[in-house]
Amino acid sequence: MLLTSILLLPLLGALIVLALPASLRVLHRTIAITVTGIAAILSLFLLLGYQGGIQGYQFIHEIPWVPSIGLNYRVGVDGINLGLVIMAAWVSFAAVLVSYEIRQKEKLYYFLLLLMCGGVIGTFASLDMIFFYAMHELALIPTFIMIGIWGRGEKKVYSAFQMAIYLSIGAMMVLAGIICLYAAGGAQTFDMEKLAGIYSQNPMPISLQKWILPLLLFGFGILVGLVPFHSWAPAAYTSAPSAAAMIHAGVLKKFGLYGIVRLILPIMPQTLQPWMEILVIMALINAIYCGLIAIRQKCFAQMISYSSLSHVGFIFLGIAVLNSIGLTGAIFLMIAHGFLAALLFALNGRIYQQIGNTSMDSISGLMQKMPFIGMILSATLMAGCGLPFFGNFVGEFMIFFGTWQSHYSWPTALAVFTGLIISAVYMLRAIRRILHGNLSSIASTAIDAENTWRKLPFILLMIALISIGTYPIILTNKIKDPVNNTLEPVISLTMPDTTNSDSSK
Amino acid sequence: MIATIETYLTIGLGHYLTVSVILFCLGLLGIMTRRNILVVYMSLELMLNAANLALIAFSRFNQNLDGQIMVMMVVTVAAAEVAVGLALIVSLARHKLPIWIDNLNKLKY
Amino acid sequence: MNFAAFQLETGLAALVILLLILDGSCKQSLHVAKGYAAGIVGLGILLILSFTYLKTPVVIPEALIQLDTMALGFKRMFLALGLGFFIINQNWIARRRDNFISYQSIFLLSLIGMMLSSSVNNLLMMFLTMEIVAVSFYVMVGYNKKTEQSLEAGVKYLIMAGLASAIMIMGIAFVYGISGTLDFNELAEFTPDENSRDAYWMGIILIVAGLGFKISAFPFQYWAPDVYQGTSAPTTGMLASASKAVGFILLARFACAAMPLGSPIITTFWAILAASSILYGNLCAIPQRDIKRLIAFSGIANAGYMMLAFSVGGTMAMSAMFYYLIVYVFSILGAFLAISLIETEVGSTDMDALSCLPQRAPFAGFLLAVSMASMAGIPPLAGFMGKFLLLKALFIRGMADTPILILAIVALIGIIISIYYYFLVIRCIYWPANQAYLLRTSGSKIFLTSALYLAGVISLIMMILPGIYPELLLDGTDWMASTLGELLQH
Amino acid sequence: MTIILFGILFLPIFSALSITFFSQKHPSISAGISIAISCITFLLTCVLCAMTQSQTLPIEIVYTWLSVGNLSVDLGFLVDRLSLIMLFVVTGVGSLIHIYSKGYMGKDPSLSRYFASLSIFMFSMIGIVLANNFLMIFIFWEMVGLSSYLLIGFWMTKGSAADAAKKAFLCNRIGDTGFLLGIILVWSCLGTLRFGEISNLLSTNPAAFSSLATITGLLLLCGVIGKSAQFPLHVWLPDAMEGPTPVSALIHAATMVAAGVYLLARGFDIFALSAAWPQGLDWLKFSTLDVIATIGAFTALMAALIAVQQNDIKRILAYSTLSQLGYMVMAIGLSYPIAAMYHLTTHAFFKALLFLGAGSVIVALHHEQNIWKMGGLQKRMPITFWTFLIATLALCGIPPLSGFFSKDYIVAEALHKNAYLGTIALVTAFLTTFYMGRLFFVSFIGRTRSKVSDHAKENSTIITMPLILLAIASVFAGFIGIDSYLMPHYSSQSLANTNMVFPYPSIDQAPDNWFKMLIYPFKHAPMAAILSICAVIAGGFLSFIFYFNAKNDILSSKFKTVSLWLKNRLYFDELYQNSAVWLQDKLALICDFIDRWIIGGIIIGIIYRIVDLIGRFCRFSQTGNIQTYTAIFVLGIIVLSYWVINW
Repeated sequence: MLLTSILLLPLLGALIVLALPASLRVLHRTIAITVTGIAAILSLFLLLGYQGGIQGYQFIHEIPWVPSIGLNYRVGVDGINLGLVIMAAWVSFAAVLVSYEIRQKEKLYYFLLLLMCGGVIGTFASLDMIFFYAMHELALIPTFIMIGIWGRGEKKVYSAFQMAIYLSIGAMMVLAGIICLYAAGGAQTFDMEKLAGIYSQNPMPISLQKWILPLLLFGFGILVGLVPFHSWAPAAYTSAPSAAAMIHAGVLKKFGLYGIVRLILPIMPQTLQPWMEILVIMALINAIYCGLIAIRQKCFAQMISYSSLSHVGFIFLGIAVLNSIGLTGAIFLMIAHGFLAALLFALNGRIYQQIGNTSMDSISGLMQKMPFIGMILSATLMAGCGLPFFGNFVGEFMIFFGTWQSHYSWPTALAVFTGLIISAVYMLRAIRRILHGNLSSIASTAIDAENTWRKLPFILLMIALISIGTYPIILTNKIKDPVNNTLEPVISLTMPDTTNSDSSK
Repeated sequence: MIATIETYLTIGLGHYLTVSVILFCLGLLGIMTRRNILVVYMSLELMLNAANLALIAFSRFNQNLDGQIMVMMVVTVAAAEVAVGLALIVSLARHKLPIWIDNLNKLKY
Repeated sequence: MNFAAFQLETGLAALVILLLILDGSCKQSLHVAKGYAAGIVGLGILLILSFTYLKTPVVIPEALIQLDTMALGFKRMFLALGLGFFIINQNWIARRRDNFISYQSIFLLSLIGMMLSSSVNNLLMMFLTMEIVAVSFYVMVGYNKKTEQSLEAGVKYLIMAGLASAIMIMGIAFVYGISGTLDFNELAEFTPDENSRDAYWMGIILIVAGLGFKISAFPFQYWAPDVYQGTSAPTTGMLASASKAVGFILLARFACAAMPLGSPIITTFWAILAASSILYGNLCAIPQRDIKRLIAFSGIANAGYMMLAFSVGGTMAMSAMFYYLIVYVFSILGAFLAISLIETEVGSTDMDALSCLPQRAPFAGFLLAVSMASMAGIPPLAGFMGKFLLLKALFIRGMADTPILILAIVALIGIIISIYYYFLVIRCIYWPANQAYLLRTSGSKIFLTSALYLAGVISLIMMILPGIYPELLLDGTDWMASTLGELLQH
Repeated sequence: MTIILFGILFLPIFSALSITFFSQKHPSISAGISIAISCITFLLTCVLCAMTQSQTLPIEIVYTWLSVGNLSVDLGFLVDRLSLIMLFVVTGVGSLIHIYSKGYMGKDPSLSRYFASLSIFMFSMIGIVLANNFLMIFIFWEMVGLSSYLLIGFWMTKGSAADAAKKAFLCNRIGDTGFLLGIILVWSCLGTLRFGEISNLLSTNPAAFSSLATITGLLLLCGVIGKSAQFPLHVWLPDAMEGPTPVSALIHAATMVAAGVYLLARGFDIFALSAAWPQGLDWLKFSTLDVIATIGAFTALMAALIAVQQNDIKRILAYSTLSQLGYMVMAIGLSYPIAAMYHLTTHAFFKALLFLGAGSVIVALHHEQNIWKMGGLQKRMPITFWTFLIATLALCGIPPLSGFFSKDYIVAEALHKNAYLGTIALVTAFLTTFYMGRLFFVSFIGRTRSKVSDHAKENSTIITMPLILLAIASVFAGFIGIDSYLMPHYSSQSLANTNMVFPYPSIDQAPDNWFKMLIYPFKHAPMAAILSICAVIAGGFLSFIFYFNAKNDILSSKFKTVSLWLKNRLYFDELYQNSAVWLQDKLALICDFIDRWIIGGIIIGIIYRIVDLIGRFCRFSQTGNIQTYTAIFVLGIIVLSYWVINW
């Protein structure tokens, strides 16, 4: 029930906003803040109530939906999605809080935004593949409309359509894959848990796996922005209003990664290995290539979009190495990166709102005008280049260790190189250009966050980022058991030696 | 001899069908080639009647009346169709629009 | 005789007579209001009766028309749809200050034909109901006889529909001739011997072509864009929804009876029709700028999706197809509520004109956007569930029969393309590219009568509710498809 | 004990947080908080030292910070002699510099930010010192990098400062890449990251790394090279002088840059492993220690050379720091960590003193840093003058000042083990005296060279007091027995096989009074002691000739090319700019091009256009002519029936 109420609150709020007349502007915002705030606070009870060491999902709430085809509303969390749900709830709250920049068509805006919030929370809470998919789409479409109506820049139409088409391709591949999973085993259920159980009992035929695995993998890959299917991301994030970019880049993009962990790893272990080796390379390309591109960007929004893609590369890497350290790191990094990307896009939005563009050539010395924003921005960028005590570091180093453990020596070296140097190059460059140096004329009218309400979203996200960075065990202890369960079939199949040596240690 | 002539002269199902199909194809060709809408419309009626012929022949062949009933229906419907169709063509003429069918191409692509 | 099967139709006929009587009895202004009220109330009562009074199917073997589950379900659908379009029609007529009764009574007559068509159990009745619908549509398409476009559309429809029915009759003649029966049940048991096989198949293909015209399947679809564009919006809406539904209902019954669905040849046959319709419709829709024409092409593509069900065969696929069909027609209802408003108020159905909707008629704009999203298959709208169910059926078949997966890929590509143009419509509503047009068309708010809201709400409910709670509709379609199950068993 | 350790580690971060959240607008309160807390940590350190006198070291207190699979990271405190002495230096020098900062930075509007950053630094540095495992060191390693970045770029509106900060951070990051990889290797080979377990494992099984020993050592060394600014990553340290002078004193002279040396001493068990290379690379015979020694010696010499021709007072000191760090690294390379730590400690005192003295001069001269614009400060700033003199002498290694002892151990060891390194050490000692003499004679002695130096005045007590305290420490640090204090830390462990020559064969033979200590170097290795004193005298004499009352630099006019090269720091910056930075820039350019035009433009464009084109093409089949439609209709039927009938 707790999960259901967390994910229904924003949707309910959306309906209320829709029902109210458009003239009650303040009310729309108040409702949005209230519902997402309550959802965010409720999500903390998940953390408190979660009991470690128990197999399977907790907080399960199940409603028969279409029993005839094995489709049920079923939500629940285990260690893997617990953090993601909480992250989604808090980022949603922050996204609503930064939305004061919207001054027109507020009703429609908050309606769409709340749909998005409900969608992202629901995506990660769902244990049913169709709900999982549908919630993602529910959050996706508002992004498109929001870019169109409240977006920025001249290319917004193009970006919005590019994003819509790209993501539809990905989503359709995922949908096809999901239906294949449903149909292939004769299980006739969309329940992830049951499905994993069924396929572990009698594995899916290899001839089918050969098709379904790449279909799902690349479908999810497109949704996440796996190079070369990433062009939508920078364009869309640059054009999107802050809240949409925050939720999309921060939370929604993790859908694909989460999907790989949930649907591919436990269900198709037999054909996994060669694809994961390819994925390691693709992940590295993502990290390095996008990192290098980020160095060249003139626009801050573009830079953080590419940096976000680069970080996603690390997450892919953590998944692809197929061991518990790497995967735990990947999931941890998903959460950390969610907060980080949300922060970056919120800050980008604030700067855009104050100055009117985010070109790093024309803005400088902003620290003098916006000490608070500047402080948060530099902390966030530092977090982005993997500074300890921010969540990203923890995730990244676990991924490095995991990569090494799977005997990928060069990938480890390259990943470390990228994580430590390339990311530092572009992040520091941004600080240098935007915050340091002389105050440029264009930035002279900028004002800092005026009051606590304006500061709140940044503070909340920053606290989240730091607290998981300083006290990671609160999440990792919950993540690692389900991760081991997820990897169990893979490891027992592909690396019998490793399991033995692990247990001996 | 007579028997052979009789077999030649006995008009069987095949003959009816042949006529029917020829009429049908003529109708089709008429629709496809004639420019005057009225003629096209007449070709359409020809096709219906060709079908009627086939139905009657089959009805006889099958020894039941379903086909004949069907023909009655078709005739009725065709009458209704003609009534409406001609009204439409008349109003086309009233608008001083050409009744050449290839001039009706404002709606395209 | 199966009297139960046409009780509703009789009621509807009575309503038509009532309207005609009203037409002659009162003054102009009065009869419009009375007739309008009577129409809505009458349709409403019939709709309620269809749920309360006619709950159980009545099947009498060898009767020409049956009140089986499928018929009952679709009659309800047609009544609700008819109610919606009755209101939209009325709105359109009122703004044109035209004669009210003649158009509406013809519309209601076509509705009788549609409802009868859902009961059809016989080739004869199939032809007859199809012609009732077609002839009424001849009138309605060319009704707006003052504009050249409408007349051109009327003539095109007249000739193409005439051709289609002629071809279908020829087909019926062949099928009848070889099988010796017109009855679907008997047809289902019949298999042609080696000599007559070709002629029998020829007949079936001719019938399919005739029905393919109705559903605008490739390559029988060429009339659709022109006619949709030329005629008035409410008529276009009915052509796109009700007329297409008639085609599919008849096709479902006929195909289940006469074609061994699921056999390789039939699967391939339908797969080719479906795939080409999907690709053609979607690709051609991309460059369209007229919303009615766009919907025509999207309708071709949607017909393609529904034909996937024939390719798959089986009651599950049929049920999915019914689901899709029902959701689709109500999406069209919602879309055409908005489009007819645009047409009458702005005088153009160019997509740029849609940009006035959020200011002048926000509800209609929202409705159009939702219906586009639903047709694009965006969850949680019902359109998603429809596409999902069809794909599910397709993939389940495909797991055993790999070539079917190619069809699935085509369908997915089609869906992706379609998202582009559906979103283009949403874009034209909410974030217009052309600011000047927006200013030109900005004006007072368009007044929506409460009846229009009713129509809109019917459409909204049918687009959202089955999406959020699919069981609601899926139970119904399963129940409806169970009728076909008996036919399919042979 | 635990509470004290927690207090030492977390009080500074508490100070940083409270400044950030509560006293950002009240600079003096912030300064007060920060100074108070640094003094408290120093007191706590003293308490800790006292407590550990009676206990057996090392003491390890461990909390799990993270544990996944077989990777387990602790938040752990390791208290042994090594960490205690380092802790003492960090908190002691740190507190003094905190106090000094109040005087030096007093009027800056962002004082709160300064003190907050300084507190973050204290936190991170203490973290490095107390860490009981490699990953925790790495974490705090990164954090000192951050605080260094914040403090170098403190005057961020100044472009050069911001650039220097960026450069420092990036150079450190390059080193850290290797460091982290090294840590990963350690973990994968040994399965643990704790220092204690590592040395136990290695003492029982020195071949635990099998063929990866040297590579691991070298990778770990990368971190040291970055942090301690050894060649080839030394370029950031001179630029780091853009930061406030107390920062230079604390971070870039006394403590942070010495962290590299501390790490070498800490992980000595790994570095001391004999050469082992994987197959294919086994023609490389050298061991990690060889590389360490070479890099240290080279850096010492190179930096000393460059220092000869610098004119900025802080830059000279920065190169001097580099050179001295080179000594320490070389000492480790000669498997002599005690000498390195000894030198680290004494160096911390006198180099901090030098910087603070320089800072005092800079304040008095209104931020004039060119030594050729100073001069004649002897009378105007007596306290600064005398303390600076003491520090200079200590640095040069004049007995009985502290620098002499620590440096002499290194020189002696170098001469003993490797003649080349010994020579380099001696030459560097000579150069050190020379450039320090130059600095001293030009900036303090003689007549004033500019107007600002005419008006120079001695600074207030808050600035001079730390100078005096540090001067005392610089004088006496050689007598308090730092080396013998450290010895038990190493003698018990696995160093027996590294043929390390201790100054004392065993702890009992250590000199027990200050006089014995004073003459011990002459007893122990008289040759080395005499040679190094000779070098010092020669250097001092030469600089006296060249620079006493000199009007301009004679060297630069006589040896133009050499001088130009030295002035331009041997063109390392340019080299890096034109190689690494250029390469990175071009790579980025290529990727950006591919992304923008090939993926974003051509591929997507083509796909989009093709679909669009097909759409437009199909659309033309809708000719609008009914008869075409009928024809297609019929054609469709014909094709379908033909196909079905011929199935």
